[in-house]
Amino acid sequence: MSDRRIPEVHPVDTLNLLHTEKLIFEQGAPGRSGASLPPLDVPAIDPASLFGSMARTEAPLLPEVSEVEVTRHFTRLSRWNYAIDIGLYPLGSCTMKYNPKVNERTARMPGFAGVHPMQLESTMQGALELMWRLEQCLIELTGFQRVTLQPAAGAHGELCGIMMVRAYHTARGKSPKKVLIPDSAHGTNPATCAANGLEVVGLKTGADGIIDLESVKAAIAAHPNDIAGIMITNPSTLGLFEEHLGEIADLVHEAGGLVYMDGANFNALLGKVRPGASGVDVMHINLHKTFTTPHGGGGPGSGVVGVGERLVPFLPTPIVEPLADGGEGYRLDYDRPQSIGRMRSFFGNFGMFVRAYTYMRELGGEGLTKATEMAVLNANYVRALLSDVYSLAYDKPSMHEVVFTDKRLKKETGVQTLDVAKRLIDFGYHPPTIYFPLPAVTGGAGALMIEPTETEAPETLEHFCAAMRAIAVEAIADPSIAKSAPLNTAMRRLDETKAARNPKLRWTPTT
Amino acid sequence: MSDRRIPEVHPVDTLNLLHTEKLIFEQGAPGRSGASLPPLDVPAIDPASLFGSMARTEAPLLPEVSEVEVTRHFTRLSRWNYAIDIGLYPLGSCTMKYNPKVNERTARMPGFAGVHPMQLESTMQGALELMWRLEQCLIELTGFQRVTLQPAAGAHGELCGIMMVRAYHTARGKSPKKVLIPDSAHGTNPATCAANGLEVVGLKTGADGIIDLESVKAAIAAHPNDIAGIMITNPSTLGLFEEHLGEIADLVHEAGGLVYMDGANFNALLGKVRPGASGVDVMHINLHKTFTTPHGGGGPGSGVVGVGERLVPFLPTPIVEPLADGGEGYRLDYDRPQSIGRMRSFFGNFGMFVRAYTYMRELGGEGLTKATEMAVLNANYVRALLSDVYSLAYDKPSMHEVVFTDKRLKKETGVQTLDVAKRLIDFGYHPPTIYFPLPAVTGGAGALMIEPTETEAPETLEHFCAAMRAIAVEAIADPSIAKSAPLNTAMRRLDETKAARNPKLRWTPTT
Amino acid sequence: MRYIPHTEDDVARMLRVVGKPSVASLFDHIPERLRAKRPLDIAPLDEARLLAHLGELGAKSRPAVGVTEREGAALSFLGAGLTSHHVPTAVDMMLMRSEWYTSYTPYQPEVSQGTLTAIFEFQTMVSELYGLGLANASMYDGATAAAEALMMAERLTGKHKSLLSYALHPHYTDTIYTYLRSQHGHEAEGYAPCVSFGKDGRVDQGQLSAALSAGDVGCVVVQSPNFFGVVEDVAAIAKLAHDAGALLVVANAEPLAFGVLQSPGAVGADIAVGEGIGLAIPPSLGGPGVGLFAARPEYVRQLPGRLVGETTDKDGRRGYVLTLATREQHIRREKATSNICTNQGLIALAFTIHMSLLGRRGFTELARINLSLSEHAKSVLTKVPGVSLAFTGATFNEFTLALPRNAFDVVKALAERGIYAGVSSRAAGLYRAETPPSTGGTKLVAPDDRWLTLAVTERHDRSTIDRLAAALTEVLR
Amino acid sequence: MRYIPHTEDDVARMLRVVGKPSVASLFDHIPERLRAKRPLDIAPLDEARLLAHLGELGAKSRPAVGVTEREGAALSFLGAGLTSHHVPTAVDMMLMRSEWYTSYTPYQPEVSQGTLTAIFEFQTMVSELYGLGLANASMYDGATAAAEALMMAERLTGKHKSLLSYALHPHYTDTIYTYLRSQHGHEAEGYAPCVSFGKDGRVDQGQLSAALSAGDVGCVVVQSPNFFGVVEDVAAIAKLAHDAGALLVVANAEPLAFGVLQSPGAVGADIAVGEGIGLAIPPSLGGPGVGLFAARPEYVRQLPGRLVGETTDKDGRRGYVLTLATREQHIRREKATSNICTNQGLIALAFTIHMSLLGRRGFTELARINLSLSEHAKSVLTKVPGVSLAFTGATFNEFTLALPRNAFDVVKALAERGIYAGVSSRAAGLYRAETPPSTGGTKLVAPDDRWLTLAVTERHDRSTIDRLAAALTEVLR
Ligand SMILES: Cc1ncc(COP(=O)(O)O)c(C=O)c1O
Ligand SMILES: Cc1ncc(COP(=O)(O)O)c(C=O)c1O
Repeated sequence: MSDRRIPEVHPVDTLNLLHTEKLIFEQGAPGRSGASLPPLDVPAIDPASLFGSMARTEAPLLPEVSEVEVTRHFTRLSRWNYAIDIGLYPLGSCTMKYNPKVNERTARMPGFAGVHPMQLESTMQGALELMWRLEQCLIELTGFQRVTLQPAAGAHGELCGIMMVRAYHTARGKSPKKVLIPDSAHGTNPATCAANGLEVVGLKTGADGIIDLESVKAAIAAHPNDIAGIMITNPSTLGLFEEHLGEIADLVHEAGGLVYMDGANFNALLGKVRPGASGVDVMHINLHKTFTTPHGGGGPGSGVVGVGERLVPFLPTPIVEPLADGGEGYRLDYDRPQSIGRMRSFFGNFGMFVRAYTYMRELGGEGLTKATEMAVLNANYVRALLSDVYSLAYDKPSMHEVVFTDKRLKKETGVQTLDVAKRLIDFGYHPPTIYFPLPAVTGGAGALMIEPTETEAPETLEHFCAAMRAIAVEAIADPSIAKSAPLNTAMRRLDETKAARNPKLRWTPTT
Repeated sequence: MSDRRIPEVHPVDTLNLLHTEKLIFEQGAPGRSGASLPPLDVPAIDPASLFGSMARTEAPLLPEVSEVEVTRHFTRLSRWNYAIDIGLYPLGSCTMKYNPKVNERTARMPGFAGVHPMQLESTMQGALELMWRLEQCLIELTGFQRVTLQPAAGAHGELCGIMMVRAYHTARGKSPKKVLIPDSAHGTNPATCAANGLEVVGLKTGADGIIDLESVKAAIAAHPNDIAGIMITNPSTLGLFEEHLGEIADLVHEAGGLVYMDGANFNALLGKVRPGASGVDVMHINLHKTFTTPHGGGGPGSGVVGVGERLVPFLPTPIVEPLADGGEGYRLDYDRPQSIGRMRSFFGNFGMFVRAYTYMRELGGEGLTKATEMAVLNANYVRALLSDVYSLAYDKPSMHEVVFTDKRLKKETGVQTLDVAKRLIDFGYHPPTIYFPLPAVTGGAGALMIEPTETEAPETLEHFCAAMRAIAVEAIADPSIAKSAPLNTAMRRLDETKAARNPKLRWTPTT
Repeated sequence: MRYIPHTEDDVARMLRVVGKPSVASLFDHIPERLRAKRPLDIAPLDEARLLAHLGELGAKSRPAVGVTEREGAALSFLGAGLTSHHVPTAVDMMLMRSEWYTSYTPYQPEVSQGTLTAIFEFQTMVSELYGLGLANASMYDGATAAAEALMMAERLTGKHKSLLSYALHPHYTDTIYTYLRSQHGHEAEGYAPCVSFGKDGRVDQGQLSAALSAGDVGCVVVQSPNFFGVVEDVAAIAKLAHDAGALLVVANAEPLAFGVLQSPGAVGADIAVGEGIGLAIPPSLGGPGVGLFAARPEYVRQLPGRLVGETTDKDGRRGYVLTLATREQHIRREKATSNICTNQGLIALAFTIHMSLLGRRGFTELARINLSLSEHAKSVLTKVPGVSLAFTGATFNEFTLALPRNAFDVVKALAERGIYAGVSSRAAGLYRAETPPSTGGTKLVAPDDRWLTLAVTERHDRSTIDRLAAALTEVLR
Repeated sequence: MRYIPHTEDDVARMLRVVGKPSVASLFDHIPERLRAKRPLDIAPLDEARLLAHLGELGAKSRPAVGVTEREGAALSFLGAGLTSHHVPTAVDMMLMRSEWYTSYTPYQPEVSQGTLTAIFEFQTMVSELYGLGLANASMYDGATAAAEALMMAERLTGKHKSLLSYALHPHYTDTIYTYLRSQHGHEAEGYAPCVSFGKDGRVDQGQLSAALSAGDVGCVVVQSPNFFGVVEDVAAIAKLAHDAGALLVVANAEPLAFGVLQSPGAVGADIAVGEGIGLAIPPSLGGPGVGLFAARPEYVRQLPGRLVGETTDKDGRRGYVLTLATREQHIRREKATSNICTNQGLIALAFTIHMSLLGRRGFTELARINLSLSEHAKSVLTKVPGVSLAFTGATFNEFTLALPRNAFDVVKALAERGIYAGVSSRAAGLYRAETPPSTGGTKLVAPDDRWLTLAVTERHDRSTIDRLAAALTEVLR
């Protein structure tokens, strides 16, 4: 290559300051580095002298770039993302509420972020106290007996919860295998059962969108003495309150099973319903949904699990307890013979505990109740502003989210859910959750699951609904626009089929 | 207005996630607030009872929005900005080098950020020591006797420096009024003189771009016994080293004047030239240029001023001194009878001191010298890659920046500097400084003043030069493109004339 | 070097393109007599050791402001030109977005709408708070803003004499004199004599009208609330000034006061200047702050500093640009209204964000909280034996106590107990008993060395005020 | 409530549009028996008091990691599954950009290219470090990644028996057993007996081949460097496993080791899992971390977790999407390879940024620095009377000392001196002497209560190592 290098450049490679970005591996030059390492003040050891043939001979192909290039690369990449701080992010079932900035500050306090999990308990009292206090807040909110903080996300909480259900039955010398799960459930519910060696018995959503008592009765009757329990999401992923929860719990309990509630949608219930006092035996909560720990582009989350009396002995180890001798302070209790064991290393996603606790203590009981009230009001407001244009999946009162289908739109214009979603991007919005939950997508319909959360102002919802309406109107005039959307973005519709057909899952150098 | 509010929306109001943004005053709703205030645990006082008619009766028209709206507003606004962290920012004379992230961390350490300026000196020893150490580093770099940290920016440093020059003459019973200033000087130089009641004697740049000795001689001769000094920028804003500085200093000193060096371009000289040891009596340095304190969208900066022996008595008060009695520690010395006085409240832009000191200590002497070397290499590299297409303003070797004119381009295509600048935006770059310095814009030419700084990799410069070249090529084919640029941005060319003709300088509510 | 990307290969290749044999040769044209004679002697540190070194330096101070006292911060009642309020975390989190802090002056509006819009909002807020229709994009700080205001008034009135309130923050007074000396030489103080204050802590109106009577005064500068915390009767002063053909500049180091007080503009100020640091960022040893500058709109051509104005782009969309630059140094050079160039942009942004968060309602409520706590503190502290109020005038969140003995000694004793009790007006760098400013022939009340000025804000509550009272009682015993 | 925008007017208006008389009426359909019986009892705090409250809680712990010891951090040699490295400030500054932390799973690729591209880079790095062609978008942590690897191996081989190294981190072993119990009930441990280690601290190859001989083992799980810091002979173990028709899973809690050691993939591992927290963020009591998961590319259909793949958009531009989702729960439901959904995205990003900063050269150099300091520490510490190395096997930056007395007591004594000296393998939550895991009939070496495992990294230097040695000498005296 010549010394004088003038690459080809095109103005279209940048759209409004957004640059087409090479992978970090494709940048830089051999030998360049953004590291700042200390000088070695002891003799240097040659790895080969110690490890022989186990010594690495060629360094891994990591990038070779300066800090400047790294900062720019990730700053620029970040600008390709939509985010809550940019606008409404109405992803149903994900509770994309505003993440308070103060959370980020408390989580970074040296007395939290700097604590190593293997320190002596006496040197981590603040961390233990925070975990204890967080658990107390969660107990106050849920009505459970205890709450384990170990699970790393909702699905991990489900795993933990169902493991406790299994352990409970085993301890009683039983091994029922069936778990009732409605078809509206999130995919993690059945997958969790499978991971626990249990079998799913499907419950079909009733005509009104909620679980009907008769179908539960029938399922129980069909599997005598084999009901491990039920997994029930409340409010359901259709945004509806499972009004028969009490009776269902009675039925399942009578059949010897336990009631697992998927609490992913707990944001609809703060101060309104205490599941632990309503027949539920075990429930996970996503701290990254209801309690504002940031979603982080896909985690980390935290899937804490509350349990009623029956399941307390089976909680994972360790759990935090106040010092036994009445002294001030806390300890970790590992001595729990019936425990299901450890769900992971160390104690859970502690950084999320600090954030969730910060949030709860800022709002307090009244504020948390108001959060739920306004979340439900917002969902119903969106419903009121859109239900003349989009088809409501079910007519029951909405809780924290509302699910529409594209039935009418598709019939009238050929424009379907995916197109609406992509066209919303052109209006400056992240699309809602689409093609979920299953009961809403029967008969080839597409579902739009809209969860506005309480942190959105009415004007924002009005603007969003105006965009949704404009899309519907535009679809009648010219369906091709939505079908080729997004149009205002640097990246157009991506070919997902191609990605799966010939998977390219890492960068490889071209030589 | 109806309760059911559906605004008009247009997809064109957003371009690739960048939303057209209302002013914060135009958002929200009456009574809304993003404040988090403590409860009052003492009796509430009614202002009217204390202040009578001086009590405010109507609250100021501040925004009425939640934290969510504030965060989104400023996050979204920020995305309308170009910045160093997005790409090359070749603004000549501004030294837009990378701002190390570690600076931001040290400046926020509680032992720095939390210190109040009126604390007892005994309780702010760390801050005083940092100021002392920073001064020592600056002395090492510049060869001066002392450095005052008080001035808040370069222009403030100039003011301070020229005040000292005046005080020096006054102390010797003189009051010369003339300051020699070359036409390439930044506007702050003459403005500073005016603010000091001094008169500017212009020096015309020689044919080779640097100050020629004869013109200095002539100017001195023309104003016998009235030469207060000279203000000389080195390297000059043309990116050229003032090779006759030594002789010029001799001439000015002989004439009884003092030599002020504008050190805005000190990034070209680290480890290479110590002005304090080269005949310069006083010089300001922009910590926000050479020493990486962030430019902050237009400040805060810091314009520290170094002085040789002659001016030490006139330094502003206070200055930091080691404890007199040989004890460990530092004190503030206010007892300086010849001092020009205070330049501002408190001690200067301390937050910038922490950042600049952090930077200097990370690089160390060798690293700082390398910074200068690579800054100069980069400027010369850009020069080599562009001088066949753009006209070099002067042929002398370049230091930290290179100045081109649009002479050829304009003649051949009609496309001029402003168009090139705006078209660069379409290629993803912030334009260079344009139409400055004056010697380069004679005869209707437009100047492009390109300062790449040392933190740019050669590939980045190559990409930038490719864009510059593409613009020139495109201008020949179709000059109208550049003339209507930028084309790829959410905001097109703005009408500056209109803004000045009918100034609207604040928001006012529409009723 | 992680910030300098050049590898050896890069350098070699670039030199070939440039046509130079070595890096050193790029500097060949620097004459020998100007070259540095030895390499720089500054030791480098890797990031971890760098942080440790700075951390150790930081640990040598005891901050006035922190999250908790357990983290080492004192209980502080310091004000005196910088009253730190609790600035919500959302502000600093926003400042850390590099689009804000790694951009510069918005010369190119098409790629700077963020900064330009924010400045336009800032101008609007300053204009609102000070009740004057025009505000600029910021000055260095309150003191330089005051000096620039005085010079602007000189230009507007053509008169070179000003009057300064002796209850103006001494740093402001000093800065004004520094600026004036650069215009008028050592006789500067004669150009701006001080006017004393009365038992109520306010400007002595009798002295003031006497000093104004000759009609040679172009401008009167007062601070409200003043250095002692006392609220001036701005309306009355404005009348006196205006009647004598002078302009009134009101300085202010605590904009929050105007949540409960009439704005300077509403009661007659022609120019108002102030300091916003306490509502923007942590104290940071007093800098960077942000100088606020507002004036009557008709004075716009004489205004120092940058201005952002509204306009439209080619497609008719609303946008913002730097405007009226013909007042400024880069166009006007020696004819400019000021030499200011870089100002305090990022701190102005912090101020703007905080004002947005507080909002109309929160700002007023916060001001009331400050007022109420301060009044409560007055009543508690004046119960300490021997302690009384130094002045009878009304105050906002700062007030001055008369102690039974030297206030500086008391401050030292309380600092040892972890309490930064306030400021003695005779502390270093403030009022100098030996060298009072020019009196212009009038008598000045020398600030008493038993006066202690302290600020009480939302950072305090009943119990911290009680702690101060208890400690003060103990120290005075 | 600053996070809830609704004013009273807003609520009233919205209710009118919704057609409900009151907010309460939105909850009317909740049956009485399910309703909360009393309001929530949690007290609210304003931001300043909130920060003070959290700050006080934080101050009740003494961190292992901080900027300076003056700030209160101990001198820490803790490792044991989490060896904290100095993560440059640039990493956290980037994490604070809200486009990263306030977005979610990149379901909509057109507005998620930032996250998708970063994950693709992460996958590439994990693949490079572990020397296996395939890596996923992250798992919860190293322990759950190990459990998922074992289950993946079960699926691949169809065999339900595994062998675990007894030198595997006890948390990993415990987690594996928890997962296994959910499959196999209380007999789980029989499905995965442990294999002991020898005097060199490595897996006892004799025991291992004996246990493999029946041919019923689907997978062998070893850790390298192992819990005691010893580097396993992965190549030899791989050969034994493969010869017996088993897959080899290598767990690893310190990816930096592969700056100086052959990657697991290069010496025969089929699946490699690890923990990246120490190279990504501060220890944070051990979470959130990031589980690393790599495997041979041919196993892609059985891989748990998310994957990002390359594709093009409508205009042919390169872009990235979530792909092969048919392995996952939201498509496959009970047939999924795992139930994992939300993973550890932001920590994976931190890891990716740090690896980018270190780069090829820095990564290797950092590994060498760790190795050199650790070897130096060994030689210094074994000069302390009564102290020797517990094992003869080579180590990277963590090693195990045999002390002359109970290591836990020594740890406590040193903690009082501000030194977190390391971990006794008999500390709470680690090896339980009373309940050893299933031996599958073989003899396990019980970890000695005098063993102390410690990590020495670039955070240390000659002088801090000397300080540890001096304190240890004193305590053992
Ligand atoms: C209803 C429901 N259950 C469970 C989950 C799984 O939670 P996580 O992603 O935290 O594992 C989700 C996540 O979207 C969900 O919406
Ligand atoms: C040569 C020169 N001198 C002086 C200044 C003024 O510095 P500041 O903007 O910090 O006041 C500048 C700023 O751009 C400059 O380039």
